[in-house]
Amino acid sequence: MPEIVKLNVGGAVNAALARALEEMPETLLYGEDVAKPGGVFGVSRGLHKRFGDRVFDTPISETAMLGAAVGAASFGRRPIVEIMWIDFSLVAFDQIVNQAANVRYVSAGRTGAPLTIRTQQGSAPGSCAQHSQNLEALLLHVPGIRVAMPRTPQDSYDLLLSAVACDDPTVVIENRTLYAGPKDAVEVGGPVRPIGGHRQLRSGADATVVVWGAVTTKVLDAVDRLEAEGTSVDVLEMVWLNPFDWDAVLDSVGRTGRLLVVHEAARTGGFGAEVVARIAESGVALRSAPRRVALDDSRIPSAPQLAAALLPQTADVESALRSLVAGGAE
Amino acid sequence: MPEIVKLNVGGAVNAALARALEEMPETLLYGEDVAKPGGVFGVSRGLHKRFGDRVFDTPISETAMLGAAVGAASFGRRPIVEIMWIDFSLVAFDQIVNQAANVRYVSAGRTGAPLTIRTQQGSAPGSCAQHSQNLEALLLHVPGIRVAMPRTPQDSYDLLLSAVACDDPTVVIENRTLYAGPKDAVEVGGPVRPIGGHRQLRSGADATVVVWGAVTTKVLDAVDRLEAEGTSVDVLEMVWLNPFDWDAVLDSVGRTGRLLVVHEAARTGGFGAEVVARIAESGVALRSAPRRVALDDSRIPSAPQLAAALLPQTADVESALRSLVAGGAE
Amino acid sequence: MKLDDLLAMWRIRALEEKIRDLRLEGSIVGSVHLSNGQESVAVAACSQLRPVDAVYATYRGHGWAVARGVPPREIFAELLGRVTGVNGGRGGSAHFSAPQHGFHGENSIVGAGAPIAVGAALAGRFDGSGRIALTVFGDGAMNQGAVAEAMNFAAAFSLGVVFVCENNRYSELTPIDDMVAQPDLSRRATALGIPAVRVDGNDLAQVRTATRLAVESAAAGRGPSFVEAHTQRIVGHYIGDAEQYRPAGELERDLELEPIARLTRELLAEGVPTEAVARCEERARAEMDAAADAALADPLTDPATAKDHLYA
Amino acid sequence: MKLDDLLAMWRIRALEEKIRDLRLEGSIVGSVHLSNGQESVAVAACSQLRPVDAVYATYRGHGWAVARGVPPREIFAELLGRVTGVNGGRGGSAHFSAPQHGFHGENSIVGAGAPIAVGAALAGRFDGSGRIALTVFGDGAMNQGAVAEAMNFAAAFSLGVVFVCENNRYSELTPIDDMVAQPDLSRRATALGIPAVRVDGNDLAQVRTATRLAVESAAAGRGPSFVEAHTQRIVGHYIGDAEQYRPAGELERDLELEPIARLTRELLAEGVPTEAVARCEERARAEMDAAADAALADPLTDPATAKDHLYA
Ligand SMILES: Cc1ncc(C[n+]2csc(CCOP(=O)(O)OP(=O)(O)O)c2C)c(N)n1
Ligand SMILES: Cc1ncc(C[n+]2csc(CCOP(=O)(O)OP(=O)(O)O)c2C)c(N)n1
Ligand SMILES: [Mg+2]
Ligand SMILES: [Mg+2]
Repeated sequence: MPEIVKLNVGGAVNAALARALEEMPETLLYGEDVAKPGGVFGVSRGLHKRFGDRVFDTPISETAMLGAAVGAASFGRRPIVEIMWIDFSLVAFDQIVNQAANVRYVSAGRTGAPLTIRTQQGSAPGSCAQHSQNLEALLLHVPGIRVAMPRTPQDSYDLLLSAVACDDPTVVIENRTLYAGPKDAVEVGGPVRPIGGHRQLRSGADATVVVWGAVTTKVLDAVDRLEAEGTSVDVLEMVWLNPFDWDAVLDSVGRTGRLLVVHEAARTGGFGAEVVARIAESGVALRSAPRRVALDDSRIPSAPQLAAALLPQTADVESALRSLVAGGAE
Repeated sequence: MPEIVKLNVGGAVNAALARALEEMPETLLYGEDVAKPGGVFGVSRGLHKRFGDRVFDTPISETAMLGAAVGAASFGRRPIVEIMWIDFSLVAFDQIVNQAANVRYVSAGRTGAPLTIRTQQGSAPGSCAQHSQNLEALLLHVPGIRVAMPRTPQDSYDLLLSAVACDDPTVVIENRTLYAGPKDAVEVGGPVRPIGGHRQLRSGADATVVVWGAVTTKVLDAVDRLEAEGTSVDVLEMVWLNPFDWDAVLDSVGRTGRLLVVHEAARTGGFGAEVVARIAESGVALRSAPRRVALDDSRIPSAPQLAAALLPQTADVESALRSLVAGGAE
Repeated sequence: MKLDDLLAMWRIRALEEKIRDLRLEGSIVGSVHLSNGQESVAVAACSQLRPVDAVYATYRGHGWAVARGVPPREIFAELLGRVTGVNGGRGGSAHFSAPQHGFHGENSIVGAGAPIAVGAALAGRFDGSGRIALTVFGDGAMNQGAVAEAMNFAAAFSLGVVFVCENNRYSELTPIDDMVAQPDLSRRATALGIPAVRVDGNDLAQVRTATRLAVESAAAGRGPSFVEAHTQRIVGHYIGDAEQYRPAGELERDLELEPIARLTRELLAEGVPTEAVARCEERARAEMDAAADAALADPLTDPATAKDHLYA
Repeated sequence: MKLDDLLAMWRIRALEEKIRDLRLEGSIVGSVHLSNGQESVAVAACSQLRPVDAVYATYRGHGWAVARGVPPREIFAELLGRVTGVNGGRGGSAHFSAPQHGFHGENSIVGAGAPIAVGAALAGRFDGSGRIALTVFGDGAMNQGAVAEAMNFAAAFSLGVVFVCENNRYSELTPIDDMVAQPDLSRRATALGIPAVRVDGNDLAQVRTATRLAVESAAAGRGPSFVEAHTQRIVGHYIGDAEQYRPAGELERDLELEPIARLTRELLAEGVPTEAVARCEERARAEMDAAADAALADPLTDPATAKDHLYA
């Protein structure tokens, strides 16, 4: 039976992992430092004690970790693998793109790879260029891979469970700056929802903002400033990027006639381009040209003042919204 | 002094490699089977005999191959590394994204990684899912990496030399189905051009087609059919994807008011989305909604009749162009 | 018994040669990698596996599929893009699988099958099946990081994996000895704490014994083993390979060493009647001709199904 | 001489402790990995290198940078995001480089520096510089495929690379012995045909000798060598590490073993005056305080430059 508990994002992930391990005996949880140490972010604390061998630490061998997940999954296990930083997945990208993504399709459905990759991404003050990237767009160009990006404690709990229950290889991209955030009331123990959908965070008539990831809070700050001035904005947080809730975006833009997409990943080739492209292709009437706010195509410097100059800030979102709304205001 | 010789694509690549090795003593050429065997596609034939140790075969160790290129390049060598299939780059993607792309930026310009990766991609009848992908979009989302995609013998010669001369890490993506194609007159020995630019293959007023890669020939077939009916189309082949000639595309669409982007890579998250997005953001007046023709998001099956059903065909381009031109025809 | 071995090897050889013919005549398209000359390793190793066990091979995996019991007709059909193919033509020559026969797939990324096999063994530890996994790869694959990672991973957790390295002296067109400083590849396994042996891959008995011990120790929970089987491919790396890399006389020597010639000599020396020996080849070829004809008569997979099964 | 060693090690220790203070007070932000307890390896190994040689380290590379002669002020400035930092703050604690000092960079991807070092040696073969490359990584990095590939690549082509494995018994928070079946990591190098030794990393002389021989053989064109240096980190993996993974009494033992305590004991036992010994620490701390103060007084790098140098 569902109950409400106070959890921060880290706690919510921990609760979801515990529930998956409890309710699905076929789950396995492993990764570097996840078991005895409980994870470098403490997110899997206590799970090795509680679930024993099904939760284990691994060598620093991402290719072996992910390959083992593909093999175990095709034999009915449900591996949940932690890749500590999404940047590290690049040493093992073959196992995601050439292996996991192909199992079901190439075998014509005779077998599959129901594995879950838990990872986290994004910039944080002082992180170096090899620990700061937002790489969801790479995965979203790989047919066969599901991608979720939770932000709140509730979504961190719900989406992870949906991912584990999903029969496709699914990457859940968290954000390390959120793990230790404020606790919030989280409904745990409720029904595990199917994958997909979005979050309507604000409702408005003047513009649509499509956003995902930690930068969403900056978007809300900017939107609230405009609200105060009487500009009302539809804010859609796309917690699932594959499947992507295209209908919701089309419907919203159809109503507002204005689109801004915001993500922390690099602008060029980012998934924001796909969102803008689909809207343009849909032929929906726009009151002003769509816009994107994203990382100003660059590597990410470690010094906070340098990174801040490149990453999307509240002020960038605010001014983009202002020009967007000014456009076609007549 | 420039001269004209008859070469197919494979011969043109071979000539460019020979010239680079001849004129730039700092170049190295290596990869699996490239030296003594002359390459699995015969493209580097004769170069080991002629240039000795600077051309060598390597173990099947893409990570070591690319890492070695990063290190050698930062010490003034100009490594030209062959990654036999772009699909294989995924076992070593870290060395491209986290290593090569960061050298110059993170060192604040004190050092760089002037290396060239020669690879080839695309579907060919019977190729399996792990040997058929078009992955340029992954590289185009990585700030710091240059990307070229030659198709004709002349461009295969010119772009490779421009890439080797370029001081940024550059990936030249060829296509194995073109190596043994018909010979054509190629100007060799001419000045090495800077990177960038596009090819205007057709000029017209009714629509703009932006395309890259081997599928360009299908686009030309489709366009020629429409030309016969009096529809004139601007065809821009983007032989350089980074840097991308945005001005040329904006200028053309500004004149035609209609845009079709065609690539063999998967539609969702493909670089076609970036092209459509930039046009939409530019606010240029469009007579009908932009369109894309691309791989119908899927893995690639080996059986030719199955792959053909998913990959962009001449007929797909033709019908897309017809609806594009019909749209806003009034 | 020995005649059964000969028949089993001829089945693979006949399948491969039929595939070559179909490829050369254009019925099969794309790149095809044959295992001619290496049949003994697949036959002997698979003879030691149980149905529950999982085999992971490479693009050079047709013989391993046959040795696992995948019906030849379904293999031909796969390469011919027929609906009766094990994957309806989606895998093709280099990437097909038939899990229902314990053949968990070829892999066209060098080394990538090894970590996946480790996962099959990992599952076996938890699902009570007693499954162990066998993964076969070539000499060149030993230089791919994935194989090193997979071997250590299996060793660290004593997972039931049998690593079989078919050392046919070449990685595509390049001699393995030019790509390593220590030609004894089995030492890499030993260094990771994995019991390793080097055997004459042309000797069915040696491969059987090595595999049996490896399977026993895996099944007993004692962890992985490594078998380096020295063999030779007596055809090109792929159909169309000009094989210019072969030193003069090598192929001739290899044709003496290869397991079918070798076993044939043995049997005749032991006084087995020529007809009995010859019948193995005839029977195998007849079977494969029939299987290929049946596959050719099967319908092509309907393109309308090309998008199915991308997601669950 | 021994006093010089003590001073050299104290310089690293004092730098690291100053960095820790700056991190704890918030002047430095982000994740920081200190090398306290491992100073002897960097000091002894770098003492055998020539200016032309190239060092590739990891995120735990501050000490190697100091040992290579990178000015401490430029290191502090780097971690503080100052314009005077070796990379103007772009690299930060875990990813800075100073090629002009033969320090070709830290790397924050485990194992990724090894193949790059191989490339530096490859360049050395062609540019007539006689350069050899030294790459240092941890015990845990031995399980990353990149390191296995790099070692074989260097061995196959006898490239002048010195592979130094700082075995500090832990990979982040996990004991290496739990992640391997064969705890002698040097065997992996031997298996690839690379001469390998295991030394007491706390013994400067042992590390010096091993490195000298490795550098000589690399410079002589005899190819790579491998040195496994047993050491210990006497602080957390990163600043903030609760270190719950340490068995009781381990840290106390390590504090006895660590090279500064050890050399201090030796010197005093040899009758070197306490003041002379103490002066090494005082002098090092004074230098680092001054360097840090200077760096703190330097201007922050101008955000307007944040986009520079993405491309040539
Ligand atoms: C990661 C990767 N790199 C390169 C290739 C291209 N390739 C296919 S087979 C092969 C040679 C493999 O040699 P070996 O492992 O000895 O197997 P064999 O072909 O001899 O059976 C290569 C380099 C690939 N498929 N995957
Ligand atoms: C490819 C990759 N995987 C994981 C990590 C996260 N990580 C950073 S340090 C580290 C432990 C490395 O241990 P070791 O090699 O022994 O070096 P040490 O930290 O002990 O010096 C890990 C797992 C990483 N940076 N890169
Ligand atoms: Mg081989
Ligand atoms: Mg360590």
